[in-house]
Parts: sequence; structure tokens; C-alpha cells
Amino acid sequence: MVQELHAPVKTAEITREEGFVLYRDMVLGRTFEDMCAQMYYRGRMFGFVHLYNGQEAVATGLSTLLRPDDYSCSTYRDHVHALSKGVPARAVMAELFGKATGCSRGRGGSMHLFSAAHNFLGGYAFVSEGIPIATGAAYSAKYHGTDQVSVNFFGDGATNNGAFFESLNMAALWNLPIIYVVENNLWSIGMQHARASSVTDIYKKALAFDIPGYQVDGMDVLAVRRAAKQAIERARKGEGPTLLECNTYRFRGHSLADPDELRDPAEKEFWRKQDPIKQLSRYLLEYKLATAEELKAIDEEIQAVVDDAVQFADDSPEPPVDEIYRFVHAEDE
Amino acid sequence: MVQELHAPVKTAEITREEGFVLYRDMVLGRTFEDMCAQMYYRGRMFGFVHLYNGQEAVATGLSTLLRPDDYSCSTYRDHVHALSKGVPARAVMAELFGKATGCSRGRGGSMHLFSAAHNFLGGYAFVSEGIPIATGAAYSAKYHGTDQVSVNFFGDGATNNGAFFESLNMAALWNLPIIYVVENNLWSIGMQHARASSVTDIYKKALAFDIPGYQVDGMDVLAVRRAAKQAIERARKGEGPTLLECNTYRFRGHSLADPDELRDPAEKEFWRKQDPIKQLSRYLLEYKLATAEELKAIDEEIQAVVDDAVQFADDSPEPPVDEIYRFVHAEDE
Amino acid sequence: MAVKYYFEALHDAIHEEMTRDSAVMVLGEDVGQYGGSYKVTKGLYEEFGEWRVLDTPIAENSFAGMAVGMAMTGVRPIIEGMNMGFLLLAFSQIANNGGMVRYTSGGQFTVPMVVRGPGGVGKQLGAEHSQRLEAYFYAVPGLKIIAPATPRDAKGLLKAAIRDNNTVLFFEHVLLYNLKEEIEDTEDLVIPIGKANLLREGTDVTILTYSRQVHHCLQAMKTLEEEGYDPELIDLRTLKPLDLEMIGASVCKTHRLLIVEEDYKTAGIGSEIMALVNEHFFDQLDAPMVRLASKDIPTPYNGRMEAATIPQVADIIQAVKSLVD
Amino acid sequence: MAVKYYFEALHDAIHEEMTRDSAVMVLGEDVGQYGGSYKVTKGLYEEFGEWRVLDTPIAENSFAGMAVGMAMTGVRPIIEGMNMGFLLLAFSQIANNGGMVRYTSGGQFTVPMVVRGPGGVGKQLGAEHSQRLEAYFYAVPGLKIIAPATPRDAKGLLKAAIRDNNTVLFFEHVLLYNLKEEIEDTEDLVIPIGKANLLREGTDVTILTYSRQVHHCLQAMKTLEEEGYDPELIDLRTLKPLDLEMIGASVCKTHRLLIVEEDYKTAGIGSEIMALVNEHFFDQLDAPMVRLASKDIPTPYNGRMEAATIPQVADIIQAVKSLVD
Ligand SMILES: Cc1ncc(C[n+]2csc(CCOP(=O)(O)OP(=O)(O)O)c2C)c(N)n1
Ligand SMILES: Cc1ncc(C[n+]2csc(CCOP(=O)(O)OP(=O)(O)O)c2C)c(N)n1
Ligand SMILES: [Mg+2]
Ligand SMILES: [Mg+2]
Repeated sequence: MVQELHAPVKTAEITREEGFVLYRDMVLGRTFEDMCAQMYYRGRMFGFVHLYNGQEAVATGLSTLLRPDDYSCSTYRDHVHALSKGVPARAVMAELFGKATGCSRGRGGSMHLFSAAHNFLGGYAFVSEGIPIATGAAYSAKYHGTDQVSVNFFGDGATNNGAFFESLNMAALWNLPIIYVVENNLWSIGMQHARASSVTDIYKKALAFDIPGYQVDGMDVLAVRRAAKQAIERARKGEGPTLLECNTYRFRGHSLADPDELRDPAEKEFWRKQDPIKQLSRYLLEYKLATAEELKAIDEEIQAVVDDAVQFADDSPEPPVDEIYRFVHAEDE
Repeated sequence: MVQELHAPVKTAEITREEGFVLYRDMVLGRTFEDMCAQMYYRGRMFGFVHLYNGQEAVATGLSTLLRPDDYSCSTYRDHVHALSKGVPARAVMAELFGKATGCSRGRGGSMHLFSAAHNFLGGYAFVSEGIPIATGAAYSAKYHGTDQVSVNFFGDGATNNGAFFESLNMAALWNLPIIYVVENNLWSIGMQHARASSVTDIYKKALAFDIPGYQVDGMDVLAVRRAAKQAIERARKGEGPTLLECNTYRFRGHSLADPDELRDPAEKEFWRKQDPIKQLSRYLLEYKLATAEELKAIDEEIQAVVDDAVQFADDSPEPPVDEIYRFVHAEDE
Repeated sequence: MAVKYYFEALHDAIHEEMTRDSAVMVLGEDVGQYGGSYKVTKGLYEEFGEWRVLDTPIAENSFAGMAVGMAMTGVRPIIEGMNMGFLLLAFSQIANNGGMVRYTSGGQFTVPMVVRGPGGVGKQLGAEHSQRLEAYFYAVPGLKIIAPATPRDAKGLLKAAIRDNNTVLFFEHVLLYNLKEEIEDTEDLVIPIGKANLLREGTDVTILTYSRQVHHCLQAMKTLEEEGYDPELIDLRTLKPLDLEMIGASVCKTHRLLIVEEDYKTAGIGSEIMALVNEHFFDQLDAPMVRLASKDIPTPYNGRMEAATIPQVADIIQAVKSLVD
Repeated sequence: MAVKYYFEALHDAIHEEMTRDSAVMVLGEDVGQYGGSYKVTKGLYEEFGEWRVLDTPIAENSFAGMAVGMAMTGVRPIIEGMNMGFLLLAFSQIANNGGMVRYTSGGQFTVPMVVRGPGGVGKQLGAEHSQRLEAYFYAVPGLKIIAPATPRDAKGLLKAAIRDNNTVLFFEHVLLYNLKEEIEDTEDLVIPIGKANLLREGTDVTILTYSRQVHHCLQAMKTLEEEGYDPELIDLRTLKPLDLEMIGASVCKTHRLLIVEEDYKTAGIGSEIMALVNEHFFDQLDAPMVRLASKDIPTPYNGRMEAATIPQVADIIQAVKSLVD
């Protein structure tokens, strides 16, 4: 159209299809988590529920580049990592409702999401606990001679735990196909990163193990994606581990039980302005990869997906209490 | 004398008295350990006995600069660290003989030497276990507002353990008066340092925590002493922790039970040539700080001290078996 | 007298002991600026400063080891485990050094350290956050273990634990923090470690329990009394050392024993109690001792399954009846 | 038949299973080039290469976690704890994930992992190197626990453990590695987990024991037989799950129970056995069950004190007599 003639000639770094994939995935994460908050306050789910709002660019930037057979491993803040790896919203929501149809059959809950079918190795409730496990999966890939890669998400606080250092050393020694993704959201519950780490630039710690480390704008899904692409390629080519520090922020309290009184409103405001979803939609529009209508349509489509997930979870049966011992041992099928 | 006139004018970095202190301490360590080997093979001591031969410059270079009220903390390779901190040879030998007069009253043994009177916080049998403990002692000093410093000895293998990284981070955060002394003897039992650490320069890991880290020739007691002086001063002035990597080598197997088949004879030979005691005696003679006779006299004097320690240990009573429950609880005096 | 919540009582105990003894300090995750995940340390950071209320990184193994080092050198640290389960990462420091340094050093060093925090099955917290570690640590020599059920006991026993020169594991229950009770306004409320608490005298059967299950048992009492049963109810309060004297006296009276515990049935506190009673009071028993404990499964998230995992009031009533009838 | 040392039998089990199944691998400190501190993995590095015989840094927590991750993804790792005590550092990975992932994942993932290595009181190794962890891990759901006393059992049970799809803790005894026994030359020597071994039929008293104490008991048998006693001796072999069937059958015959164990008396394997026997066979007991176990103290270095810490042959004889007479 006429307009286009006048439009500055810019080339986007992603195709229209890729843009939709990214947008859809981030909106799914956001919409799903907002729904969780509602359901939690309505007493439909319990325990500690840690939402991902604000950090979507990280899960999406990484996971949308993974193959189904690649491994992904997370923490207690795992809903969106599971979704981005392909675990259906229905299965995740049903798990949060404690239903038999949940991705962990109702036994795991918010902090223990698993999906063998998607090589999603799980949410782990202990900080840093997933790091060695994801490293072990990377070892398996190499052991079996596949070109699978393992992606491991964890927070800034986890990088003060010994498991982080021990694992990086081993991944470097054995040149394992793993990407350590630190979601540096500046806080560990009420502990400021700067009060917990004597060196706040986490990517620099990779130097201590001769692993490439990069700092990425974790609010910019394209920046994350760029770094992820490189790291995944390296891993797949057998060139070893990478540490990605993604600077991001959580828009909600640590968990839905957290009063969140310590974080400065100005700090929150500063980061809210960089909402990764808004940034991407601006980009898609600016580069004419999508129209406002198309994005709105996706928003609605996703809302429907999430509503359906709730409906599904609602309609699903509770796991039979008389099967309470089932799965304690491998013998139980 | 005439000769002196012709002697090249050089100034030594230590006084004659200091030279004697260093020499005496290193010879004590060496002589004591050689005696342990004899006693072990004669069935006078049991369990895993880890000797320090070859690494004397490290314990001596550090410990002879410490005040009695400074803290020292070690590993299972702790005999000489205890001696250098002032624990009498009698008490250490008696402990190895399992006697009531031993520095741990016969309950600890080779890997669990303690002496409250000398603020020797102990030998710890688990690798890296002493690192947080020495860090805690440094915290105590700061907590009580004293200018005591805490010195912590451990090996290259311990630097692959999470406790090393966790502790360095905390020491840096709280600017604790501690010196982490890594005795890099290139091996962890049969595991070569280069196969266990992706970055072999251990002092560089201090960077990950913004702690000053230095690499020192651990076979040269004067070099160790120079670095130690700086580090101890820093700590005492409240300027925080330091990591000292001392490159050294053990002249014997990992423990007296280790066949020591993996280490290359050429490697052993290379390091034997740098025997820290021989180096110091050469220095003392070259700088005319001591005569061969004087050094020989010290050797004999120390031999007598160690012989006496054995005699003492021999003559000492066993702890009464009916006191076997004593000291399980603090209530037992 | 003043009404205090369980978490307040714990707070007061720490506050009083920190005021009384400058060597007492607290360390752990979010104990300072955040005031503690369950508000137990609220306000202490502001009052005593960052050196005595130390916010630590997430490094359980090392900060527990640090606490041992502090305790060996004149400080009296109180470790808060944000959840006691996380201290599985510090198992070696707590067991090897908290428990054994006194002995291996031939009595030269003491480790006056308290390790406290929430445990137990809460409201669908999932397997890793619902652990009961009292049994895991039970065999470790040198340790004392406490698990209070009420605000008053929480305060009095925590003060005793802080003053004790041994390493004391102090298990709070995540579902008891908001329990209220009237407590005397004295700073001298120190309840001796190792003394159980006789909650109800009875003749039918001896019920031994602790922590949250005390309240399940108290509920069960009502029904049981109405139906004419006369159980003797004892809150152990201290799990190690056990008050074998009170346990024995009661068993010799009732000749029947029921243990109600929230830890796993297998190798739980109950199994050790049964072993001891068998050793000391075998002839007094008229019936097999009964353990009412959690099922031997990781705590499931699902609410109904979770409820079915731990002993409930109805189970207790049922157990008493089948023991007595 | 061929005479094998305990350590050789373990080696053969691993070698055969690695040959049989390419998913089986070994990791731990000095398992590769060094051949293992007790030579159990000798030669495997040369034969199977560094990927299947992995020398790890001293990072127990993380290499145990790695093994869990491997086991979840198609590898069958065998962790060697250079000394089982060191795995206290890996407690959370072994318990949370080795024990619970199968359940928390709703049965989607299995963790077929073996954790093996030496434990027990050796020859004056000191407190930290003389630990018996079987009781510390006993309550953890999902785990199986084995403690073989002979080369044949060591081989047959280790093969079974390697083939098992659960996480199995396999406790070897540091003083048994040089024990010899004739073993059949078959590669099919797989001894089922959960089955105890009746070593001597008798009528007087049932003796349950495991690991090194089996040999103390066998020595005691001689004297006891000469003196006209007729004990029944059972080697538990598998500590979890217990062979309650054989235990029950024996108790129903002898009506007396003695447990001989090297772990701490308090909260040891014996206390759980007593609880179970009390629950299932109370009426069969003619006398209090007796635990002969280690004293509740950190193992002292001094030789005499160390000897006095664990059950000795004379103690067993004494205990049987006072139980039977
Ligand atoms: C081993 C362990 N210690 C403590 C906790 C309690 N805890 C849960 S989340 C958290 C903060 C983690 O912060 P970070 O690693 O930055 O991740 P984020 O929550 O910010 O995503 C803490 C201390 C835990 N779950 N596990
Ligand atoms: C936690 C733990 N893991 C393993 C061991 C077994 N072990 C004892 S010493 C040692 C090697 C330590 O090497 P290094 O730290 O370099 O000290 P060095 O012996 O060379 O002085 C190992 C693996 C142990 N004692 N503790
Ligand atoms: Mg964070
Ligand atoms: Mg070394």
C-alpha cells in the first residue's frame, strides 16, 4: 500500500511466522499466570505459587528454539518453562488444581511439574537443585551420542549456591551440551542480589570455569533469542556449555504469599516500562510483521486456551485416594 | 673476617632470628611426619594418616606470622598445621597414638586434631568441610570487634567443592578477616588437578568474588611468607579476605595407605629438587644468616623434640574406656 | 499474661535472649530486612543490626558450617532454616560438626547452636516443602531435638535451646505459627529440655505425640471422653532426649501405648519409642504398641491425598478404640 | 566355582552388568584411573573408557544430582561414595530426587541409580570416616537399602541393585573387602532384593543381623553351640524392604529376638524392626526384644574405645544367654 512505500526500509530479524510464535508463547505465559493468581485467590490452587510475569522473554526466547527431544529443567517458578517447552496448558492447570489429569498426576503441584513426553525434567523446589540434574541430562545426551541439548533455568539467588559452581565446573570439564540460563531478576524473595553476591555480574562467574558467559537484556525476547541461538548451536555442535545471564524482573511478589514490601515502587515502575510483551508487539507492528488486529486475535485465542485449561482442570477428576501409594516405587505402573 | 669482605653485598629479607624460626618450624614438620610414617608402619598409629612432607613452606610461611589468638583451621592433612600453630609435638603424637594426653584426648585421631588453647579449630576429615568453619571464626572475630584473623588451609581438590565458592562469596560480602590458603599440590589422591578443575589457576577464582587472589611458589617459604604478611595485614586492618594459591607438592602418597602409582616419577623428581627445607637452608647459608653447624644443631634439636614426643606418647595412658560417653554433650566436663 | 501467637512467642524468645546475651545472633535467608518468612525475626534487624541478624545467601551447607565455626569461637548462632527441609543441604555440617566436634575435640570445643525453622505437612506445599526431618537427624549423636506444639512451649523451649551449650534442632510446625495462647509476661519462662508435658491424665491408654498432632489428639479427646474413654495424653515436646520417666510411668499405669506422629511411619520417632518401651517396660504392655504416623510416601500435592497422608482426628479416635476395646 | 574377595565380587558384578547393558556406568572420585579406593572399579576405566567410568571432582552434592539427571534420561549410573559418609553432602539429591521424583512426577520418571561404597567402623578411621548411614536414610520413601555380608551376596545383590529401577543404597563394609568366598562362575548370580538369608536354624532365639556383624554372630555361634544353645541366625542382607516374612516365621518359632547391628542403638535399623515385630508378632514374644548396637557416640579414634563402641562377639554370646536363660 501507499503507506508502505513511505515506510522506512528496515529488515526485521525474524519472520512474521517466528514473530507470531514468540508473541503467542509469551502471551500464553502471561495469561496463564494471571489466571493462576485468580484461581489461587479463589482457593482453587494451594501451596506456594511462584508466577513468572515479567520474565516471559527468557522462557520464550530459549524454549521456542528447542527441539522436542531437547531437555528443559526448571525451579519452583516453573509453569511457563513447562508451557514454553510444549506441555499443554490443560495439563499444567490441572496439576495446579491437583487433578488426576495434571502433568504430575496431581502428586507434584506447582513446584513439581514434570512431563516426560516433552523432556521437561521438572520443577525443583529446592534452590539450585535442578542445576546438577540438567547437567546430568546433558551428560546423557553425550553419553548416548545424540545431539540433544539441555537447558536449565534458575535465578540469581541460585548462583550463590555451591551446586551452581560445582556443576559449571563439571560441564566445562566434560564439555557438555548445556545452556545455563540465569534469570537475574535482582531479588531472591526479600534479598537483593547485590547483598547476596559479592560480584553482581553473574555472567562473569563463567570465567572461573572457562565457559563463555553472556549478559543479555532479558526483557527483549529478540536479544534473548539471539544469544540462545548461538548457545544452542554451540551445544549442539559439541562445543560445550554456555552461561546466559538474562537481566529481568518479576512483576509480582516472589510467590502469591509474598507481601512484596521491600522492592522500591520506582524500581518496579522502571521495569514495568520494559514489559517484554509490549516490546515485542511494538516491534512486530513497527516492522509490519503483524497488525494490531492480528495480535488482538492472538490475545483472544490464548485467553480461550487458558479458559479452556481452567475448564478442563475443573472438570477433571481428583486422583483416587486409594492410589495414594502408587508410584512410590518404579514397579508401580 | 676476611672472607666477609669479599662476600657480595646482599641484604636478606629476614633476620637471623626469623630465619631460625622458619627453619626450625619446617624441620619440625618434616621430622615429625617422617616419624609418623615409621610409627604407622610399626603399628603405633592407625587409620588414614596424611603426611605433609614437601608442603612445609606453606604451613610455616603462614603460621609463623600468626598471633596465638589468631585462628587456624585445617583438613585431614593437619599434623603440621597444628604444630606450626603451636600445638606441642607431644600432644599431637600422643593423639596419633590415641592416648589420653593427646590434643583431642585420644578421641579424634590424625584427621581430628584440635587445640582450643592455640585456637587451632581442628582438622576436618571431609574435604572442604573446614572452609565454612574457618569463615565462621573470622565472622566471630569481626563480631567481637577483635583484630584476630582466621587462616584456612585446604587443597586443590577442595576448590571444586561448593563450600569453597559459597564461603568465598560470604567472606567477600562481609569483608571477613580470613586468608584462604590453597595448597595446590596438583593431585587429589589419584585425580590430577587438571582433570578435576576446568580452570587450573585457582587464584583466578577469587575474581568471581572480587577477592584478591595470588599465586605463590609454595616451595619457597620466603615467597609464601611475603604473600602471607600482606594478606594477614589486610585481614587485620579490616580490609577483608585473601585467597593464596600456593603451588606445592607432596613428597609422599596421599596417605600412608596410598600406593601412589599414578604420579609420574619425573614429576616427583622435578618437585623434590625444590625441597622447601633445602631451599631455605641454602638461603640461610648464602646470606650468612646461619652456619651449617647451626642448622645441623637445629636438626638434632628437633630430632630430640620428636623423639621426646614419641616417648611421651608411649608413656602416656590410654583414655579410660569407662569414660567412653564423656564429651558427647557439652554438659560433660 | 498476654495472648501470643506461636510465631510471636518464638520472636519474643529470640528477642529476649538477644537482649540478655550479646553473643546470641540469628542468621539465615531473609531473617533480616525481610523479617523472616514467618515473621519470627521481624524487627530484630532494625533493633540489633545486620551483624546480629545476618541475611545469608542461599548457601545452607556453608552458612551452617559458618555457624559451627562461630559457635566454636564464642558466638551463639541461631540458624533459621526458611524451611527445615532445606537443611538437608547442611546435613554433614550439622551432623559431623554440630553433633560431633564436642566429642572429637575431646571436650575442648562446644557448639552452642540452635537450628530452627518450620517443618511438617502444611496446606498442599508439595513433597519437598512438607518434610519432617526430626527422624532423619534422630540418630546423630550429640544433638538435641525439640518440637513444640504451643506458643508457651515454643517460647520456653526456644529460650532453653538458646541457652543450651549443645547443638539443638528446633522443629516448628508450619501450621502452628498462627496458633494463639495466653503466656505469662515473664522473661524467665524457660522450659527444661527433656521434660514431656502431661496434657490429660487417664487410665485407658497412653498417647504420646508432639507438634501439630498434639492438637489432633486434643480434638480426639473430646469425642473419646464423651464416649467414656479415659486416655492419658502426653506431649513429648522434646524428642531427644526423650522423657522416658514420664513415658514409663504412664505405660505402667495404662499398659497400652499409642504414638501419634506426623513423620513417616517407617523409622520415625515412634519406632525408637517402641524400641525403648519394649526394652524397659515390656512386661507392662497388655497389647501391641500402635504407631499412627504419616504414610511412607512423598507428601502428595493433591489435597485429599495429602489429608490421607497424615494422621487425622478420626484415625486417632479409631486407634484408641481398637487399642482399648 | 572360584574364590573371590568381597571387593572382587563387587567388581565382577559391575563388570558383568556394564558388559550386559551399555546404559550402566560408574561415577565417583577416583573410580577411573585410580581404580577405586578399594579397587572395586579396577580396570573398568581401561576397558570401558572415561565416559562410562567417570572420575568426578570432589562435589558429592552435584555429581549425585547429575546421576539423578542421567538416570531420568536413560543412563543407569552407579555412584561410588569413596566413603558413604561423604554422601551426607548429597543427602538432599539422594532423598528428594533419588527417593521422590518417581512419585512427584506421577510415575513419569524413574531414577535407576545405585549409590554404593564403604561404611562402617574400620580400624581407627576416626568419627567422620566410621559412619553408618543406613539408619539416616532409612525413613526416606522410595529408596531401597542393601548391606551384604559376604562376597556372594555382594555380587548377587549388587547385580540386582543395578538392574532395579529404583534408587538403591548399597552399603559395603570397609572391613569386609578382603573377605574371601567361593562363588559360582555364572553371570546369572542375581540375588533378589528383599530376601533375608537364614544362616542357622535354631529354636532358642532369633538373631537378626547384617553386614560385618554377621561374622561376629557366626563366631558367637560356635561358643553358643558348644554351650548347648540353639539360636536361629538370619542375615537380613536387604535392610529396606525388610523380609518380614522370614523374620516373623522365625520369631513365631523362637519367641525371642536379638538384633545385632553396627549402627547407633538410637534410631537404628533395630528400632524399626522392633516396632514391626511389636506390631505383627507381639503375642509371640516371650521376652523383651534386645538391640545390640553401637553406643550412641561419635566413633572414637582410640582403639580400645573404638572396640567398645561396637558389638563384639562376647557381647553377642552374653546377650543370647541372658535372653534364653
Ligand atoms: C535450598 C533452598 N533454600 C531456600 C529455599 C527458599 N527459597 C525459595 S525461592 C528462594 C529465592 C530464590 O531466588 P532466585 O534464585 O533469585 O530465584 P527467583 O525466585 O528470583 O526466581 C528461596 C530462598 C529453597 N526453596 N531451597
Ligand atoms: C567430602 C569428601 N569427599 C571425599 C573425600 C575423600 N578424600 C579425602 S582427601 C581427598 C583428596 C583431596 O585432595 P585435595 O583437596 O587436593 O587435598 P590434598 O589431599 O591434596 O592435600 C579425597 C577425595 C573426603 N574426605 N571428603
Ligand atoms: Mg531472583
Ligand atoms: Mg591436592
